[in-house]
Amino acid sequence: MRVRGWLFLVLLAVAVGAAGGQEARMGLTVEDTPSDDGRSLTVRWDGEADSPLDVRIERRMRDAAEYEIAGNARVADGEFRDLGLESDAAYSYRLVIDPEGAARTSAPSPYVSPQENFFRLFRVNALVVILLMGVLVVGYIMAARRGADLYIRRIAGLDAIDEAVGRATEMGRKILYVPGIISINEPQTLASLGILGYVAKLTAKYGTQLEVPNADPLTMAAAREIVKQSYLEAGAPEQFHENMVHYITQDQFAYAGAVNGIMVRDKPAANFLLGWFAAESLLLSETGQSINAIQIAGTAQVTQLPFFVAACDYTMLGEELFAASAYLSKDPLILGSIKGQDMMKAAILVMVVVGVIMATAGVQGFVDWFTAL
Amino acid sequence: MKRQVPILLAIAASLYPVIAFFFPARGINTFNQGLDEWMVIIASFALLLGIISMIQVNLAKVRRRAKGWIFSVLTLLAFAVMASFGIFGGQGETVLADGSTRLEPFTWVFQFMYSPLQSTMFSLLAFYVASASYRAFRVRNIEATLLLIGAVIIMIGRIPLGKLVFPFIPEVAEWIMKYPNAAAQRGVIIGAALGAAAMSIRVMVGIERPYLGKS
Amino acid sequence: MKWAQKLLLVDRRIIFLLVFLGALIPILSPIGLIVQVSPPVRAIFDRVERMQAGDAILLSFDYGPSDGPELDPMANAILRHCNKKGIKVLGISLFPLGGVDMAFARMADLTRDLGGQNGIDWVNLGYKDGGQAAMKLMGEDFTAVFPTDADGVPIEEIPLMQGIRNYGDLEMAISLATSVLGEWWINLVNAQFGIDVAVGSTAVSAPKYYAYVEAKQAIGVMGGMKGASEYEELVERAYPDLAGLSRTATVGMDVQSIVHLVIIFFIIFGNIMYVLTQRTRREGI
Amino acid sequence: MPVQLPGFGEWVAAFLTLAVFSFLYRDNVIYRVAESVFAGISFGYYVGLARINTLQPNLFEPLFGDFSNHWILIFPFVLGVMLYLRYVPKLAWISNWSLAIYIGYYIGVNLTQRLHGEILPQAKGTMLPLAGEPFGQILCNLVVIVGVVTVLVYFFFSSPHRGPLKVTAKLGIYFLMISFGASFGYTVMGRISLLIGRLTFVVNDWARPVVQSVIGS
Repeated sequence: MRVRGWLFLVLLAVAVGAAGGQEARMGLTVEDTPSDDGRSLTVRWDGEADSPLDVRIERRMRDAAEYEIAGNARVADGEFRDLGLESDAAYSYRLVIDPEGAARTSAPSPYVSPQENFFRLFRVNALVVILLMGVLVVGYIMAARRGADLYIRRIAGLDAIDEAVGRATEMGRKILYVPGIISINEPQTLASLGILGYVAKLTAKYGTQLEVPNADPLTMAAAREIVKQSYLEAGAPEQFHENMVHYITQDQFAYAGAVNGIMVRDKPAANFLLGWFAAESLLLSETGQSINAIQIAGTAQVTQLPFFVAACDYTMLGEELFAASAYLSKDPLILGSIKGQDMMKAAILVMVVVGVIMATAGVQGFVDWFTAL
Repeated sequence: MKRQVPILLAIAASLYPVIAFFFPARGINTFNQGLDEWMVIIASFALLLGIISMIQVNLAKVRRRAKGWIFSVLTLLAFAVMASFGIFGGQGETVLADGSTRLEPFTWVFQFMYSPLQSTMFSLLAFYVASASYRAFRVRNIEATLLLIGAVIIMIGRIPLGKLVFPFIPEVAEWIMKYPNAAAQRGVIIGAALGAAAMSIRVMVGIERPYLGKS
Repeated sequence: MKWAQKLLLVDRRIIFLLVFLGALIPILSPIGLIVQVSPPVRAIFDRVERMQAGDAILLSFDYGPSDGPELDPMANAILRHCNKKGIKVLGISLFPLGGVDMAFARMADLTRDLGGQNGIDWVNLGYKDGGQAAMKLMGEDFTAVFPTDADGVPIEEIPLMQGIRNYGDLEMAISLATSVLGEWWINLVNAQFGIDVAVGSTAVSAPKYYAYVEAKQAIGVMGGMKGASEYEELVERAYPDLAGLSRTATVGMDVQSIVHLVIIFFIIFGNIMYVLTQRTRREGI
Repeated sequence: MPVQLPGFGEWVAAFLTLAVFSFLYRDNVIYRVAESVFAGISFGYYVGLARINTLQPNLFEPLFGDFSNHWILIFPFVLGVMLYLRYVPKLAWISNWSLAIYIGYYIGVNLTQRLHGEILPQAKGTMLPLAGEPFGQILCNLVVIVGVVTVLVYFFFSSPHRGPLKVTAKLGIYFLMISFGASFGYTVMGRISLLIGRLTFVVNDWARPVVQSVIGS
């Protein structure tokens, strides 16, 4: 019985091979996908580039009764990556060309098991960049710790801060400080809080009123701590109240509505709009404009910069916000990291220039390395 | 304990996704996937963290009878009503016994109160954009003039009428968007990405500790 | 020229009034102007057009009601296009403020207009917190993020979800995005999982997405109501039988034309007055 | 055709819409009512949203419905609740633990996302050939390369902007200004769309039916 069964299969295979000719396998190969967690296989076939047909890829686990659909592709693709498999199991594949029409089925492939790999080789470019950045930033931080003198140029707009506080003091009006609308896991929020510390020291020194409305509870807690600390350092702790830094709501527009209300009711002499902003940027800055406040803005949200540039007196563009914060903080460690970041920028510039030369010379390999996936 | 533990936790939590990004081993990946699932849940709790602050701030105003305290009462009331719809009710529509549908109260308030408020606040920008462009786009200096030229070309190029008056202007507008604009945006994107990455590294080595309530 | 100086300081409320009228009049009586299609929108249309019946895409409703006027028409146009081609649509939302309601409303429109069926032609998996965490997790397993759809039906019981496990089983992801979510779809999902990503963005973000499209990180971008009207135009050209359905974005273009003209008028007016005042100042010195 | 008056919902929505618009003229009590209600509802919405969409299906149902398979979810549950201890002064330090994990995780994700998903491909997108293509395209490529390089030079903080650096940085600023102008112009459109949305609602869903029923057509 057993032998006869084998014979039958062999005969059938020969018959199918003869009938289907070369088409039977269609160049079907199945391999382990490199650099993965051992849960995918890559299926390849002879992809005739101009074929308009579809192909359905079917898989069968060893000992399973039936084929199941792994996915669909086009014959022209020549490749399909089947994800989400079990790594100990073995799979066999077959192709169904033009499943909606003639539905020609290929012979099945041998069984293959997905293998687990150690490292995602195709992400080596990211590793290089992360290591380079890490070495530069940490290196300069360590240099700063050893007392190296790190130069950062003065940012335009910083002088305006003192001027704005001075004007508010003369006019006897308050200063409104908006630290953006999101939480402290956003770098821009932290940069803004650094500048807030400086502003609060000035207002403490001159006895000017300061108000900091918040859209995020964590940012509020941090802002309150910083303002308190600044008043303490400026020797005017009696002027600090908790209510200077208060919370409104998480919703961006409800927040903007409320801050606009504060602006038109209290008419602050100066508005600081520094941090992460979305559409409320112009809602706030135009209202501030209408009450003739001096406005100092800054964000790395490139989509909001045009509005700040149009409606504010001074705008810190993108990275300038980070640099300004580091500059004012005078914290050598943070200055060091800004320096490291600057060096990384120089490295990228060099890479871009080399890349342009390579591309011009027709050496595509260098360029492609940047997004090998 | 109060300072060291959070610093260590933050360093570990920040390194893990980076390690999983490079090393596909199943043990690492499975835990990383678990971590992703956890974060979805923790983010939900974090989203609501402001409630207590909001209630505290408004209650304090009412208690002090501060100027405009009545508006704080209104805020608290609106919050209580909407939150209870959200906690005890559902979302979308319910089908009634007679086959007709009725909006859940939560969705009703969303549709007829929240959504118009949000949209209208947002639409004020149409007016502000007009008044800001009137003021800002002057031939004061080279920078302002470039700002003006960019804005006017795109504004004319993006409307159907523009093509009727200047047939080539949509192409010019598209060219500006595709080349000079994309180049400048790219410069800012790279710069901002570097800023964010440097900040991440500062947190990873523990010099920046936003989770301790100070920066 | 004192009068020029005075005119220069025109009350903002006069500008507000003219903008208001410029928007109101075309709404009361539409004009009907022609739409010109731009390449980044055509690229998205062509990508969808190349798909086959039975393919599936992910449509992420990453916006709330306030952005509805810009992004709703895109959702409608894409859903109709997919419906015509027999492409399945998985709707999700990662934007907290009403994204899930936007998805419900648009899919209800589809069912009303073209008879698309929930669970077969489309599914609304609902909203999830966590942003990047959710995006990463969907690269492994949808059910880990969305154990049920937005109505509470378990994923295993939804016919459309059969054979769809993660991004690998989808043709592309389209994010209709406000805020930073559209960028994450590009720099996280496309970068790490390789799935094609297209973004329908609000007009304000569109200039930024051009940088991503040019770097081939995204297939294309639809910017604001103009982008939506272009997609509407393309869909209608390809499928004339859809012509009877509403084209909100295209109607909106009339209003935009008028208001743009109002603003351009003010800019030109402001500059003339400005040059006049500058001249007097110089002569005065 | 009998004219149907707008429903209660439309009246409420129209009132709130006009209340916010009234701020354009000047601040007033009606605007303040809308502003306060808005602040309250927005937070209430978040509460419902988190409960219905995430906490219920991803936490409570698996945890309490099928505890033995999902007991691990106790951890995020506890970590989430721990965040709120910051409002208990004596225990606030514990909340920093979960905050540290929460912030740390997103910081880590951000690092790879920014460097791998943004810097690498954006740098690559700038490496354009300056030969072997039609002359027009080469000029366009040159514009992109010069634009990116000069903007990056503008953001260089380590040395003062003097000499050639000053000229390059100035060119960078010009690129930024054209781009900002273009973005602004592009945006005007979007902002008008929002206004169109609101006006269409007020006119078609509310005012038109009201006027028609008053006239009695």
